[in-house]
Amino acid sequence: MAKFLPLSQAVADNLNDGDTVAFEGFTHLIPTAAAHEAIRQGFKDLTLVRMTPDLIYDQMIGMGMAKKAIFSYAGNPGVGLLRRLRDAVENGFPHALEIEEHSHAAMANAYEAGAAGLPCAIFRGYRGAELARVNPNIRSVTCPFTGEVLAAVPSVRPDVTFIHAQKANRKGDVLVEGIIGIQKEAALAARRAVVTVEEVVDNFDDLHPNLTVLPNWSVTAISVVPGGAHPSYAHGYYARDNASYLEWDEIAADRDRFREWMQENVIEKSADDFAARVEHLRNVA
Amino acid sequence: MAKFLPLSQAVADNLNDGDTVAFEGFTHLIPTAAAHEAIRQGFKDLTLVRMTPDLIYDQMIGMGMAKKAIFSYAGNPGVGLLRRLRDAVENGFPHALEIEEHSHAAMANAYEAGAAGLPCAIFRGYRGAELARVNPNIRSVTCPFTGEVLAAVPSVRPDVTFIHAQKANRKGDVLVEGIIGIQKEAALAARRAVVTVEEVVDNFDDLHPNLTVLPNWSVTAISVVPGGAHPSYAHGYYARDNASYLEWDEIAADRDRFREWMQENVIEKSADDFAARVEHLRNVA
Amino acid sequence: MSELGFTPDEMMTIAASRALKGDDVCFVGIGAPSAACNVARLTHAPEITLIYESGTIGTAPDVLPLSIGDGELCDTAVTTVSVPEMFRYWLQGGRISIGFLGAAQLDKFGNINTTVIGDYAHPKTRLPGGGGAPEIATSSREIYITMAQSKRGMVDKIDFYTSFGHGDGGDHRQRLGIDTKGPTLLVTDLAIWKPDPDTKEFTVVSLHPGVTRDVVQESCGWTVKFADTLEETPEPTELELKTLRDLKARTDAAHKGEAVGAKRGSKDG
Amino acid sequence: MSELGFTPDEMMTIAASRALKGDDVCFVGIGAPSAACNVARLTHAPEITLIYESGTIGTAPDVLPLSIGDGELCDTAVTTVSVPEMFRYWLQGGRISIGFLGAAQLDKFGNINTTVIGDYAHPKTRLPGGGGAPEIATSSREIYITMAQSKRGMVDKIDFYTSFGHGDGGDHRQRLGIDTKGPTLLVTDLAIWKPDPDTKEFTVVSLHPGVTRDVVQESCGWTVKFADTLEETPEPTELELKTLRDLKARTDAAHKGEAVGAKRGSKDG
Repeated sequence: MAKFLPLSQAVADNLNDGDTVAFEGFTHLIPTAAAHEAIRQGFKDLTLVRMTPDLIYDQMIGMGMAKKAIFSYAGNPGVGLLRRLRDAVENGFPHALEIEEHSHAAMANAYEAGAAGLPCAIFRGYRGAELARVNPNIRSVTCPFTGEVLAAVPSVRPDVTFIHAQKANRKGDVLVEGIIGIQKEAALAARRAVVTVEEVVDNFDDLHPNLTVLPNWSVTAISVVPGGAHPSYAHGYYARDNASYLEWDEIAADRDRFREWMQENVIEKSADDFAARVEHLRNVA
Repeated sequence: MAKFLPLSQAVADNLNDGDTVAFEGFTHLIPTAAAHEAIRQGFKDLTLVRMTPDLIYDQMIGMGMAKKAIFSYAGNPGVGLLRRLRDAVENGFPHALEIEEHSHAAMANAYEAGAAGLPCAIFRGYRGAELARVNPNIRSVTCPFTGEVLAAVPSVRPDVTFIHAQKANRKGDVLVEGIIGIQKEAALAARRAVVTVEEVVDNFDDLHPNLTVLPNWSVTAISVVPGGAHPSYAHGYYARDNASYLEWDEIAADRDRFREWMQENVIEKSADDFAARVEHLRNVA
Repeated sequence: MSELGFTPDEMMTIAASRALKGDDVCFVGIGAPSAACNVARLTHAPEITLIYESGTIGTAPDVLPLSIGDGELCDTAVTTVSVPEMFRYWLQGGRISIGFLGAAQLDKFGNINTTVIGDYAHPKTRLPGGGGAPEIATSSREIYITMAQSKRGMVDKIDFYTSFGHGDGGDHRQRLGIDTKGPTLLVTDLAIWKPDPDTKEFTVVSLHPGVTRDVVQESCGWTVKFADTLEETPEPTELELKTLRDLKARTDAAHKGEAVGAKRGSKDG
Repeated sequence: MSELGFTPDEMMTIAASRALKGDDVCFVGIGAPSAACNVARLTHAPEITLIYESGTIGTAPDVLPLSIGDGELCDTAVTTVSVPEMFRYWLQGGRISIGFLGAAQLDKFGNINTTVIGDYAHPKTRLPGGGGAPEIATSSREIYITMAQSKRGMVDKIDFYTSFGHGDGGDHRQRLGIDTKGPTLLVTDLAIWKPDPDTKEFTVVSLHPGVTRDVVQESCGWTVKFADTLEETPEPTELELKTLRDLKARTDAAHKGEAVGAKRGSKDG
């Protein structure tokens, strides 16, 4: 049953050193505030799972928190590469990073299988693709009816998933809308699901019946963090801060500049600082 | 690309003797008008697929149109048995009916796999259940990561699927809402998808972005048939005619009474007669 | 009924409802289970989550649905999902605490038949089949069963294993790799039964008011085991009875054809 | 540019846009493919269906998205689905007529590398990886590729097979059981290429205005094959150029931080 908690407590209660953790968001609704709180609390040896690790995993990897990354596209979306992740993979800085790399189709199916309580997912994939050679977690299954050989990957079952959503109601049910990405699957695939939301409303009585709602008993903790997805966006609340993504490319290019930026913008800040960062992005049409 | 057609033409163009066909609807939005049109056109040797064959398959089987039924629950929902289907299975009347029987989980997964273009579905099912003994299409697959033995069933790929939906826009995009059941999967799993709708609206501009919409290029034909789901219901339009379900139990109990009822209410009627049948069920709250 | 003030059927529904708790997530079969689950929700367990296989999660119907997909279920649900999602994420995903089933035929180990009477290929009576039950029976953390007793229904050997209970008893579930508890409760119109901890055979632990051991045995097809200390099921309270009867009255009225309006949807598209 | 009135990059985008038809269902990669697809939509193919892997189906953005999941894509889409549904029902389901990809490294058989430069385990440069491309490349009915030419990008041997094109050429796809056509078109900033019917090697079939064979060869890492009859790509029309430039101008303005408001959603809950 969802508990409403301050973000610092929600993170402290649900994340542990050595956990397999997903901070999910497919471009939209990226749980930046939760990731920054995890950085402030200094967790170690994390296995970071995400289809599209972007700035927040670049930051966590750069801060030396990650033992391993499981992903399908490690880029700064629309901008370029992730320079802290590159530094870890290419130069072992700040330390070596184990990687398990998949395609989007594989990761999406793996989360889906995790939410569905299955040990693996099967799909038509990786045909002719070299990832199947370098990733031992890409195997195959033969269809017992047609003999077709399909790709198989293990399901993703994180210890904890963090997502950002538009809103919760007072009972703790959570609404995700717009580009819903992989959020529902990531939350349901995990042992514990922590959600940051833009706001809490009285009830969901007027919501359309088929929207993506996580019932309160499928959520572990909820923290109210307006702006908590910045520089990503929250459909209906504020727009994507594209300038910040462009700026990150320069910040992450230099080890010292990265540390300084993290000190100033993450370590010395709190979840309360996010609201101000999205003020100029709220002029909704 | 969806063509708007009179129902008689949509059925004639898309259904053939010997086809594997799904008239889907999970209690809600059952495509009764399309099924009745198929009965009037007198198709033969059909393989009827549906999770919950109810009145319309009882009618088609009773009229001798079906060679085989693939299903997971052959009942009159909330009322009892399907007496024409029973007569076919128990007594071979009007002729013998081959059956391929599954559980709901299996059928739901099989449609999902069909929509996903896969040859089979895997799931954790049929453990200790005797259907696995009598249905040769229930097999197994071993997870290549954990060694767990999972159930496997062939995907469902009908030649044509008929569904009923609330509305289309002028471009031919289709909206399904409320209890969405297996409609999207059934439509996408089929080579051809025919949709009857309550009404056509100018556009879907004000629809929530995450609703169940079939784009016009995923639909073959659309026919406007107000009331076309009766005695099932259309969320937002009219309520379920529970009395008709109760009445059906008596009609179908007797071979002669069944034929008379079909003559009077199906053979001598048309799609235009459905609107009047739901008039008394439209007093929406 | 006249002397007791309630019917055996009412006692059954109310006794079954008492087994449910507010934090249960209950996958509801139609018929008797649906009534019991909603009485629980309307009395001692208002926070209970009721799920019907049509995809309605956290539903709170004002009248009992005739089918598992009546509009009332969607109108009052926290959310309504597709049927594949229902069976994959919510049932197979391990989120159901109680699967609540009825049965056409039941044996003493909680195995259920709703498929055929007679031989499968040439049945004497073709029943509707399993629907969601085969996987509800193995994916729910535990299973409650409710049915009115009869020698036709409670049999020594069922004709078809639609849904697996405890199989031949003992550790049969574990031997098949099934890690859920299976049937842990049977509520009939005469008694409350629980499986023996070792053999898993259903054992009468409580007799409903006015019911004797002989009455239970007379309407059961196997030799009934009784617990050493046999309790008497508390009578329905006034609130329980009123709740159940009001629910049934509203339901009867609705099913006679009064339209229950669809409350939510896109009227703007 | 000055003498021609358009840049090679503009010619590339416009030439690529011309290959798309109104009844295409196009899975759009970010960058150059996104611009080409939207120019097609805004000029000769208004009915084209554009799909981005974020789940947006039938989208019609007013500005080009910076990422594959910008809010603009959802705001203007016919519907927005989850990412698993996107890859299962829409891509793997065989509904995509054209998968439109870019490439960091490309070989003459249309195999693409976006994973690493150098050895996979110890890369010289770690690139973002495949994302949706490995399955776009094999599940789409055909593949169009667009990229600016360079010897670094168009190489004799790619370092990693992120996405399979025609492999070693000939019937390599069929031998792997892949029944889709694979790369059928490559549009660069200098030329239009199509695979040889037999060998599947990309062959220049049309030179952009002012481009010579030598220029094409100088910026390509393999020995270029030219078709016997070589066409000249028609210059961009005034409408095409204006459409592309207006789109880029709107995009630049938007990406500098002007908020594009979210137009639809539940504000009432």
